[in-house]
Amino acid sequence: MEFGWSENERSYRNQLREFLAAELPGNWNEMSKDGPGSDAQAAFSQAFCGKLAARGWLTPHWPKEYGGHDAPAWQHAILSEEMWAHGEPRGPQYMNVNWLGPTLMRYGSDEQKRFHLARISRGDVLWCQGFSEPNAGSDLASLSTRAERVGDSYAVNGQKVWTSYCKNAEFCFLLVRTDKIETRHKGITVLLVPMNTPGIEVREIDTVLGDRYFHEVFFTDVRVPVSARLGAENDGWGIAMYALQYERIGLPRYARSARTLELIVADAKSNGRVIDGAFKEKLVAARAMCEAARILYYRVIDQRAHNQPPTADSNVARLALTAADRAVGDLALELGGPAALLYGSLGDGNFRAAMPAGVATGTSEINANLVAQRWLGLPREA
Amino acid sequence: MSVSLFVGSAEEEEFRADVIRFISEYRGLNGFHFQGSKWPEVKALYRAIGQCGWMSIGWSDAAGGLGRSAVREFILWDEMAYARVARPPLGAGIVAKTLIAHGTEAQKQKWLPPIRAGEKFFSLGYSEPGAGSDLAGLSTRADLHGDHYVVTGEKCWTSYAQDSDYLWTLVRTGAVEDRGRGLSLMILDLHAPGVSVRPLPTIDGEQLNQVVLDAVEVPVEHRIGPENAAWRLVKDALDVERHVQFPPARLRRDLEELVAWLRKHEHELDPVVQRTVAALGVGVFEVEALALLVLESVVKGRPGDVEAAQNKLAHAELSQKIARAPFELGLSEALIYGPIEFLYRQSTWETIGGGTSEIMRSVVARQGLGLGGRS
Amino acid sequence: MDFTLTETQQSIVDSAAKLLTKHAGPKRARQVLATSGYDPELASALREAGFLSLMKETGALEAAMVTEAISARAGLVHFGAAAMVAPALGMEIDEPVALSRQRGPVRYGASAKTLLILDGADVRVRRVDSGEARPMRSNFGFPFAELPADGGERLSGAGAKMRAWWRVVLAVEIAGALRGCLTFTTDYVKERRQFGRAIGSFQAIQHRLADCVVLTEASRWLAYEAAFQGAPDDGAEVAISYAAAAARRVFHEVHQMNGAIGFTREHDLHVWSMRLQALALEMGGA
Amino acid sequence: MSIDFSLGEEADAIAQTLKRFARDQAGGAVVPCARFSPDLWRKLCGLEIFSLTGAKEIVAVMEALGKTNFPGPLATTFAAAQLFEGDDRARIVSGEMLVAMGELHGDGLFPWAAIAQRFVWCERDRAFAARAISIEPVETLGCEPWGKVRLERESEFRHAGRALAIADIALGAYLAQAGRYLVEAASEHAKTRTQFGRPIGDYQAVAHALARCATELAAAAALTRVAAHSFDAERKNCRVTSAAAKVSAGKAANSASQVVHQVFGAFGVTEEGPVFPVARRIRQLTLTPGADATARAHLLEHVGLIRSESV
Repeated sequence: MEFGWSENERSYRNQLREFLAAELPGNWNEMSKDGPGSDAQAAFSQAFCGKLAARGWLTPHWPKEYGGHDAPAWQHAILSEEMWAHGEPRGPQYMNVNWLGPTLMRYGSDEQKRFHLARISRGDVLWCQGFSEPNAGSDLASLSTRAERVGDSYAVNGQKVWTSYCKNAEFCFLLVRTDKIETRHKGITVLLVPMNTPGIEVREIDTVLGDRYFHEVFFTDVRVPVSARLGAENDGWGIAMYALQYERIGLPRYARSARTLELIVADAKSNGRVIDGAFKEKLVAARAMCEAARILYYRVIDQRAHNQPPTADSNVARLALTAADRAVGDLALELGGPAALLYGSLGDGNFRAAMPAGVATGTSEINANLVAQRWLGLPREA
Repeated sequence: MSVSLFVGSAEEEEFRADVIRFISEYRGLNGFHFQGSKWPEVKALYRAIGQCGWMSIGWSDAAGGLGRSAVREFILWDEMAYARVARPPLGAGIVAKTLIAHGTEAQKQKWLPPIRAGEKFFSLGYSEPGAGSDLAGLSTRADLHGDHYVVTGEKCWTSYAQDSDYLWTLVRTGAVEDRGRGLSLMILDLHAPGVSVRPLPTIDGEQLNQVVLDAVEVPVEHRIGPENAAWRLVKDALDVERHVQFPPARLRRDLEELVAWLRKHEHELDPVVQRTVAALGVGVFEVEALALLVLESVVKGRPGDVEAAQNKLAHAELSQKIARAPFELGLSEALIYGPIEFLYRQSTWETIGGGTSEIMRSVVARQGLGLGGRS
Repeated sequence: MDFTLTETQQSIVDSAAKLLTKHAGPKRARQVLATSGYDPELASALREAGFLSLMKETGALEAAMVTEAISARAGLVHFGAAAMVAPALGMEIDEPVALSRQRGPVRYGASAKTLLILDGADVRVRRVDSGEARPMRSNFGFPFAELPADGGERLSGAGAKMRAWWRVVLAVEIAGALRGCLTFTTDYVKERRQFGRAIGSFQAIQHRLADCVVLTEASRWLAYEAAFQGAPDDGAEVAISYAAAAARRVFHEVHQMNGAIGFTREHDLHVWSMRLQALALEMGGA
Repeated sequence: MSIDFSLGEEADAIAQTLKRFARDQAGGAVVPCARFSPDLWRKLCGLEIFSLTGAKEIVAVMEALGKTNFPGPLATTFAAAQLFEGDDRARIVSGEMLVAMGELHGDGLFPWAAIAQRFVWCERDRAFAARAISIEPVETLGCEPWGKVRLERESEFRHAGRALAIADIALGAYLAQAGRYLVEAASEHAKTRTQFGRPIGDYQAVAHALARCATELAAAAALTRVAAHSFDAERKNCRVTSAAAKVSAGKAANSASQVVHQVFGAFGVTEEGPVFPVARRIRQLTLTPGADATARAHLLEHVGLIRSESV
């Protein structure tokens, strides 16, 4: 056991920081405030990811054959950490890199791998994720968007909701039901659907989180060729779980939370607000929670670096991430004072973001269940 | 701060003044927290309360009481709690009121006079090792053999059993599967053969007890109400006693002691201390207001399960918040033996005893919000 | 970064576990607390096994691992003070060592031969003569005493270092006590049945215990990391701040989950839980 | 009867009227009014609620308005009706004139400053009539028309303490019911929304969290009513109980917002969904400049931590 960084890792981090310092525009804090779905950020991110890809920093941890460099897990962790610490300039593409790619590598046909992985590693494609439905949020196995086999294609009918970024997305990683609803998780299939297929309608949901954050997506007799199916029919559940494992451990959100803390302090100081002992203590406590999330996240990266299968440690890390998010959000509200009420202020943004913290991930409770059952060995709720 | 949020009628406030005068002779007794180790003094106090007629202040005239409203009972025990001298004894409350409502003439004549006089004392024998919060699951058996029951089983977490005369106990006379509908209520003589009381020392320096019942004979006339009909009786008894169970003035006193201690150690200007104390001050008002809602429901004879659960929940949690404040504030003086750290240890019990906070939340969720078919 | 134990670390952890099984545990802690509150037998066993010189010979991380293990087994020795704080200040001093910040009760004060006093930017090293300590009664799982805080040999400018290492030691000790509470409680909720099922199957219990896992694990790793990095001010502050908050929260949770048995002295929960408060408060709540 | 939390028949009748009014204005739903509407305000004033002087009646009004998330400087106007006299008062209660009231701190933020015609500058329990030298309107989270101002004091009001107490009681009543509305909405949602084959309200994590909120809100509502009784009876502790009631209701309502957001999940974050319009108004009403410090001073003096003014 040791907690140091190698010379390579340190220098990699420094290069990233230099790159970010050079590439992020002066108004980046302002621009990134409305979230990765906003038009302004989407346009910036597209160009930014291209530049990252050119340096081999978009998918460094991928195998060479798919456009990566076989970089070690820690390097990928450092990359993600730096990106989140700077407001995630990759925008929605973090999804591609973190879990779409690895899932395609594992389950994709040769043709799918050749086509999609190349585009992802070049950084010129946006994806969205079609999981949640109006009546199936955290309980994915009850989803009901249907796909009926008609000759060489599927006819898809149904509705997805809370879909992020899909206004700008080119493809959707879509979960559909290909068997009776009673089969629950045994009747689910994954389709890789081009978003410009006729019959798809996207409506933006007006949320408090920022522009283009959530959407409803309606599928009316959408024809998807069988060749766009990922894996076998009715094998979608295992694929989705594989993907979620990556998603669940993929996000060093603590780095963003820690950045928010710094912004809060700077903001309070510039507004002439006195940071007294009471707040100082809370600041340290909130920062400690970010650090806790970091070290637990490292523990998960370490397992990946040792090629160990994912364990409930990743759920532990996720709980810590959510706790840190919330602590920082609460503090932002408290420290902001009445000025936090000003539209577009840091406190206002944090209020909007903190309220649903833990919901956006949708799975806080599931994480807690898994920690209790897998980590502690407690019995499942009867 | 030592003024109750509740202001009664002129007569009620006069009564309060009488109570305060009465208590002045017992100040420093601290039988509220130390009923066990201070038993002789506490017993003498109860006798004196009995002589004032206050043990039976809320009982009907016919039962030998003063027939006063629940408001006076509340004032009496709230002031006792503020002065930390004593808690309301089980006998004068749940036992007597159940006997008055459901007992036979003979039962009333046997037990009411010594309870009223503060001479006979009862301990509550509900919980069992396998059934703490889940009373319907308890398993101590009572089998009828002619004119008496033979009771075998184990009661635990029993307060004051070491000093009491009787156990007011719930036993299973029906089938286990009948859950709450297979239980009977009886008065069991704690000095009868087959009873053994084993102390369980607790972290507040007092004790709870394990009461083992090994074929204890209980005369059939010691059963209260019909066989297997205890569930309703137990519930009714709670309804008429809930206004004195968690006197809010105890918390007012807790906070006053904390404030005095903080001043003594010169922490009063610390902004963190000030924020904490102000929040606790609001908490004391909140709990007093909730206690008054409970009192109102008792006085008006309205169902008050939700109010009672909310009151218990808030009372218990605030007692812990006050007790834990010096620790949250990082004041290491609080580690040394004394009244401040005592509250820390004592209040640990508050969210557990008398129905856990989880049970209380379930009551509020189920009955107040219509949520949760499960417990 | 590597969270896997090296061979050396594994053998240290194993031999510490073996020693502690023999010389520590809640039963032993109750015996010791009934007398002086300090366990000389455990102290000499640790000394003879060479654990006191771990910091110099192997590293601070390894010393921290042993400190955590002692705490998790409820040992009553001030190992962290002697094996981490003193060596960090470059001192070879007589055990037992106690740590003082000039005010407040001193843990193991009555048994200490040497007192390290944190005095602003400086440290003073003071011998404790017999009869100087005034034991103070406490219910928080350790022996406390009041000690004079005057005199002693002054180590100029060593204050920051002592503060940081003291914080790391406390964080590690809290992590150990948290583990003790968590293990005890997990076993209890698996066994205890209410409403016809193990209470550990209730979601409310599961979620709270899952939070305790997060608090316990993060406390430990943050403390280890700070130890490995040589107790940087920042890392030490984060470690103790997190651990102290965890201690307060976990106390509350585990007592609620254990119900009445946690309140009685018969069961062992209090052996660990009460200590959490003492440790969280030792430097004034960090 | 000496123990009585009811507000009296007159107050109950007022509450009924307001309920009807809100239903007519917004079809019975929570008024999803993002912005203050002068028109709606004048209609409300037309009910002559602001000429009420009894705290119990004011509580009845505010409880009804809190349940419907009704916008406007409600508590302020009740207080202003106590402060102003004569023609000014008549124009205020009739809705012709709007009052801005608050403490002034470094950043100059002042509630309702953007559209007010009269300014009341408070300092602890004193209140001054003030003239605005400059007003810069700002947009706020709760869509209230606040402003950054520079003020000049003109004259001091008498009996400001009672007016501020009424403002606190009114706000407490509003917030406790706004929170209660959220908890009830979330409970309904939890009964119908199923996950893993059962309603989410069956899960302890959901049921207990809502029960906790319900308890805190019940305490706040009860305390508000106690404070109102205490105000009407002109008891000495009325100032501190009113301050406590307001703090209690604010805290309970804010924590209810958080829990309810969790229960509604993604539904809770929609701009005009069932939660956010209420949550943000609660947040806005609890972040009035300086209000915390004043309440704290009263409480600390009351519990005896400090003698006076040293907070």
